[in-house]
Amino acid sequence: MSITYLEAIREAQYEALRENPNVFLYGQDISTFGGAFKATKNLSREFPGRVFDSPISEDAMIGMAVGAAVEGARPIIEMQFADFSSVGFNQIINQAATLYWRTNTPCPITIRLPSGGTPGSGPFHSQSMESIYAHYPGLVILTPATVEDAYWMLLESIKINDPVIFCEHKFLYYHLKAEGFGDPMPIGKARIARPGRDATVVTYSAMLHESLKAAEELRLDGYEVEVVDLRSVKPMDTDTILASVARTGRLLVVGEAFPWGGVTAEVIARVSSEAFHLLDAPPMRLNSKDTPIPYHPNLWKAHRPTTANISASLRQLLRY
Amino acid sequence: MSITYLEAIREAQYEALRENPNVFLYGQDISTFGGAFKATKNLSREFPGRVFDSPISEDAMIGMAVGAAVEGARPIIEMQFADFSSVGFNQIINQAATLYWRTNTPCPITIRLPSGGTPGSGPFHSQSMESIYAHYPGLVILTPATVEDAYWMLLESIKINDPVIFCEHKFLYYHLKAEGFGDPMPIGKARIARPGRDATVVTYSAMLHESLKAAEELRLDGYEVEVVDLRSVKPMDTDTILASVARTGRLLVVGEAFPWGGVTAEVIARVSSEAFHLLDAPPMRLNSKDTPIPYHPNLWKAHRPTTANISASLRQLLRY
Amino acid sequence: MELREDYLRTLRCMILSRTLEEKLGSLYRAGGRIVGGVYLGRGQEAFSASAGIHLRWGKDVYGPLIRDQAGRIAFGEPVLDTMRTYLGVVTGPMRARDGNIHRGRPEVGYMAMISHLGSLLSVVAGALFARRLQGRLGDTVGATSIGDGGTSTGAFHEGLNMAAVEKLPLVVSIANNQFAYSTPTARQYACESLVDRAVGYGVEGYSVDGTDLLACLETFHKAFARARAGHGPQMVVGRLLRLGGHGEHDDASYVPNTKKYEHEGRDCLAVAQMQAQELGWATEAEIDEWFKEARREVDKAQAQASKEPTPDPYRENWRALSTPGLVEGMNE
Amino acid sequence: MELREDYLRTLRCMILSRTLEEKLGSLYRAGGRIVGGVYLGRGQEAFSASAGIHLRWGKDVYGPLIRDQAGRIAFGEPVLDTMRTYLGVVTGPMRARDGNIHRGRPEVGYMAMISHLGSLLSVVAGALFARRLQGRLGDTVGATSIGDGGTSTGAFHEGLNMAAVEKLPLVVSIANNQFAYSTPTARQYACESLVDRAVGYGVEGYSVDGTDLLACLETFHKAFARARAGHGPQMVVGRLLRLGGHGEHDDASYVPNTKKYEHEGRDCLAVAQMQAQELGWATEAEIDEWFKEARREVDKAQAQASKEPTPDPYRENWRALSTPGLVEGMNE
Ligand SMILES: Cc1ncc(C[n+]2csc(CCOP(=O)(O)OP(=O)(O)O)c2C)c(N)n1
Ligand SMILES: Cc1ncc(C[n+]2csc(CCOP(=O)(O)OP(=O)(O)O)c2C)c(N)n1
Ligand SMILES: [Mg+2]
Ligand SMILES: [Mg+2]
Repeated sequence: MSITYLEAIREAQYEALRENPNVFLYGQDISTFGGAFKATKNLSREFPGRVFDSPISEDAMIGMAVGAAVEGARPIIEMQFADFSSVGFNQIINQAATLYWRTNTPCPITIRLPSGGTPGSGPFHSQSMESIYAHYPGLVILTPATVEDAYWMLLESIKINDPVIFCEHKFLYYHLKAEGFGDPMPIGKARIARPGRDATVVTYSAMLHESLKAAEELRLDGYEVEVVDLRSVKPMDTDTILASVARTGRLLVVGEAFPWGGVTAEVIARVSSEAFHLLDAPPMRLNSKDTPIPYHPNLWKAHRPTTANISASLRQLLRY
Repeated sequence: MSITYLEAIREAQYEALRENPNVFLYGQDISTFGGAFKATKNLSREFPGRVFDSPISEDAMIGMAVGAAVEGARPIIEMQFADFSSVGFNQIINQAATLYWRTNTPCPITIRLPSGGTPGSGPFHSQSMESIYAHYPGLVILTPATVEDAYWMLLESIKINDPVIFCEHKFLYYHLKAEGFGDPMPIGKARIARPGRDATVVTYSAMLHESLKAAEELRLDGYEVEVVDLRSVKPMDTDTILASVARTGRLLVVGEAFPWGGVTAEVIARVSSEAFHLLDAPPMRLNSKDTPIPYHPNLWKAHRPTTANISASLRQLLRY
Repeated sequence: MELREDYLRTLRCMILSRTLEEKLGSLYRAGGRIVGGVYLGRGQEAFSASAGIHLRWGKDVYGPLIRDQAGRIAFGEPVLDTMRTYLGVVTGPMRARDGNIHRGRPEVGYMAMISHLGSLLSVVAGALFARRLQGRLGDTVGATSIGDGGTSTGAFHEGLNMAAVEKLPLVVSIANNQFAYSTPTARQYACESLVDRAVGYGVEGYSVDGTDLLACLETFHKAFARARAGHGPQMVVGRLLRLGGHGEHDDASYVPNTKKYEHEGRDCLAVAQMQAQELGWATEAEIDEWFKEARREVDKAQAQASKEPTPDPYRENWRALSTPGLVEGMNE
Repeated sequence: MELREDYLRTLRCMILSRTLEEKLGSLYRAGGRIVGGVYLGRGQEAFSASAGIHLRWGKDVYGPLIRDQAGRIAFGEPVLDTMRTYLGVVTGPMRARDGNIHRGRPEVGYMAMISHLGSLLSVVAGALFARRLQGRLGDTVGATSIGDGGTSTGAFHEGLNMAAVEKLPLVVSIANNQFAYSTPTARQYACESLVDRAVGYGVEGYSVDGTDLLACLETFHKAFARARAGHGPQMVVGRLLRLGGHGEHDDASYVPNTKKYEHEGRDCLAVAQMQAQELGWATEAEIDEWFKEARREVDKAQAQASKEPTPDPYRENWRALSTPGLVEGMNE
């Protein structure tokens, strides 16, 4: 049985609905229609009265989830695209993220953000917002890169008593397949996706796969590149990153978000300040370019990091 | 004549209104009332029909500024507090920031964000959002720390043909005084606020003053700490930072925003990757704590970086 | 007669609220003791308390806003909670982390507003939504309020529209006190009356003289009954005037001294005292006694809260997440 | 007679729009040539073009949305601009950076929508505001549109309210096509008709059968005249049905095959052709000729655009700011 990343997300929601009567789903077109990407396909039929089509009101969608969570429900909110969470931004960072700290009342909500670029999607259907949300206290930011993580981490998100921003990557929805869900790994732990000894690539989400391909390319040149999949960008598993850098002495951080600040800067700042002496070469980072995300595939391919420029960066890093 | 930071902001707006009939001001309570902080005091009287009280509609305020800018106007939008820009977030990052890139039509708007913490202001009237906006392509993010910069940089903002996020610090409004505006410095250039040779502190906005005090403290111990005032966090003047680190070999970055990502991580990432060999010690950073900003002054003082912990960090850095 | 009882209960809440707020105002002006700003509901007590009195602490859901001290008291919030919050002691519901008008106890259905106007409406709606989903809505009702200025927010629109689509038992008070900080309503909306918005949301609308306690009580009585009976959200617009500055730092010099606000500018508490006497429901002496009791209660709360500890940063856990295992060890 | 002329001009725009969109649909289904998604305005041409025809290219301000191909043509946008955008060639107004329905030319008052629904309204309002400030408003008018779904956004509410407060000459079309993607209006709003919202904003409201070109023209004629005459924003609600999927990838299988949508489901273009003949304003032969001309125009634009270059990442300047000195040299 081969399962896609997208199906894993559906299955996790199925399982959550089955396990816990307090779970409900709220989002645009997610009921009968099954969602713009079909991540909730059939769920409204399988769980009548638990899956709701919302008005186009991202602010109110998050606000209502917070209110519901206060009452013991465990809402899963689907944003149709991560990009539209910008209009629910205030409720996420100021209402949901502060509730527990302010009032001692936990806020168990899961916000699914279909994230990242795909060809032809353009500036408003391609964004990666993990770095924005991670800046704020009170949120957990998950960025699954595999079918297994998509399943287990989503299931776990719904159990966490805090607001979770679940950044699922649209590019992986149909492309990525696995034979099953395997075993869960704890949230907050990074994973050595590929062991190596010559350099470490720290990455997450869709860029994991580009990085793995680059590592494979470099194997042909005789290099063993270790690839660390962050899995969650907040909390970030600094220990695993440092342990890898301790082995390799070289660090490249790859992310699909915009270049200023964000995950890649955070990883480099941690490694540089906490394990400076482990570095044999200056740490490097690779992000998308500092413009909106282009609609035309020719431009889009050049805007985000690719296997080719990850490889090139690695060669540069290894030459140092 | 002694002028406060707040008066400088008023004077810059006065001057802009005087110089250019296309400048207008739009914001809550900024007309007759002169604004919650009096940053627009008397301007509605001095420039009738050019200063408007807006409805409580941050999203529409930014949208209208973009439309006005398209027509050649140069709006200055006052957010009553930076924190409320979260409800105008989408129009800032997706409408204003992408306009030029998408359509080749410049978007000269200035958004004033009264930023940063003051005692007793709590989680929603104290935020520093420069790191959030700097993540997005298409915006210029200014963070003046002095009376002179408050004046000249605001005046310059209004002339820039791109959207400017002007982060003015509320803690400096009344505290900070100068005898005049001095001479302008170009936007995008950092400033050596205090020369030194033993360590570099890179900082901006209100933290400049805490850092200068810390540097002064360390002078008593015989250390000469160089303090770099970023002035603008995007663009960030990497050259000046690197030149300073080249002189001192040691780097501490201090910011008032939340710890994950943001300005301090960005500075460290740049220095570590571009000038690794210049560093004699691991770079350090100091931010506020990873919780919402507390309302009680006892907690607030412990939440943000202070002279005391900047000094302590510097001592640690110098001991390395 | 039931109305008489409600009336007197509400009047006593108004008296307590006014007394408490006068204390807070004078503590603020004296300086040094109050932490943060002081934003009072003077002139809005009749309207606010008339909503609050219809709510049951621990059963219904309430999301009050800036000027709802009277409603909070009517809902059942102890004066001590207020005092503790304003004095910034750790025993208050917000533990000195957040302040004053932001206080609440979500675990008992008492929502704690954030500053961003309009954003609480959907939260209250969500609580009701969850209860219905869990099959325990029963005769629960929710209530929240907003000012004339807050109606211009997108959050208010989205929240009310969503509540209407979900047909939730929600009463939304709009306290039209003619100003949003310094901004007069002419710069806030262009309709004749904010109650004209009800039909566009498909909710039932009421307009009431917010200075008249009897009218307020009767109107809210209808609105709450309709909400509980399953007729969806109810919008009650009160015409009144903010009798004071936006906050105690503000002298409201921008409020023109015109005839325009003559009626709205009546003090609802004075009006209610007279009304109660005219109706023969209370004597002047009784009312005096209630004021005295209120003062005793406020003084007691102040005395108690004043003895309690302010927060100690070294004892704070500085954790924004409820799951300890997910907290990052940064800056530690 | 003037109406006849307007009618025929509008009808020809509808024919051109339909022809163009059919081409885009078939190119999309053929695969490989169209970049991005295809979202069509089939069934909405009468309503959309009736607004567009009242606008003057280069003089008025227009902020069209997803289903306004017909309005764009009526406003004066060349078919070639559309074709170039859909084919992703650099000669198009968006230079292949942004796509399809997002296209615009702000420098001539033709605003380029972002995806976030509702957020364009305040932009159009701002353009009018600036012109008034600069003393060059004259008889300029602005127009924008939204769907039934988009009315639930906070941005729409804030924008319309602000436009009403500023009393701007703005016509807002609400194309109520019964669905927002798959979501029926019952999950979007609870009022009887969206036109019931007009009074709450203090704007003038109209409701019109969006399948009837004559009715649409007459209604918009009134609305634009009122806007130009200084009566502030006008809201025109059109009752119609989206005749197709949300996008060309969507088979709209969720639209129930009920009598409910019988009237709204009429094809406005077919209705208009019959109407034109009944009124004696056009013969079948003339209409046939207009279709042929439209096809020639579309084919010509396609042929031209097809020859033009797609973007080259190495020739892109990758700059998001117009001020070169403020661009960071990152990743270079
Ligand atoms: C979204 C948002 N923008 C700005 C503010 C700042 N602010 C606080 S109270 C206020 C005025 C509120 O007026 P109104 O809603 O009429 O309530 P009132 O104070 O009159 O009771 C403003 C602008 C805010 N709290 N939220
Ligand atoms: C703020 C926001 N949320 C979600 C979306 C995704 N989205 C695009 S079109 C659409 C449906 C729009 O429905 P409606 O406004 O009725 O217009 P129609 O497509 O029917 O013309 C949705 C939900 C969006 N564009 N903007
Ligand atoms: Mg008010
Ligand atoms: Mg629709």
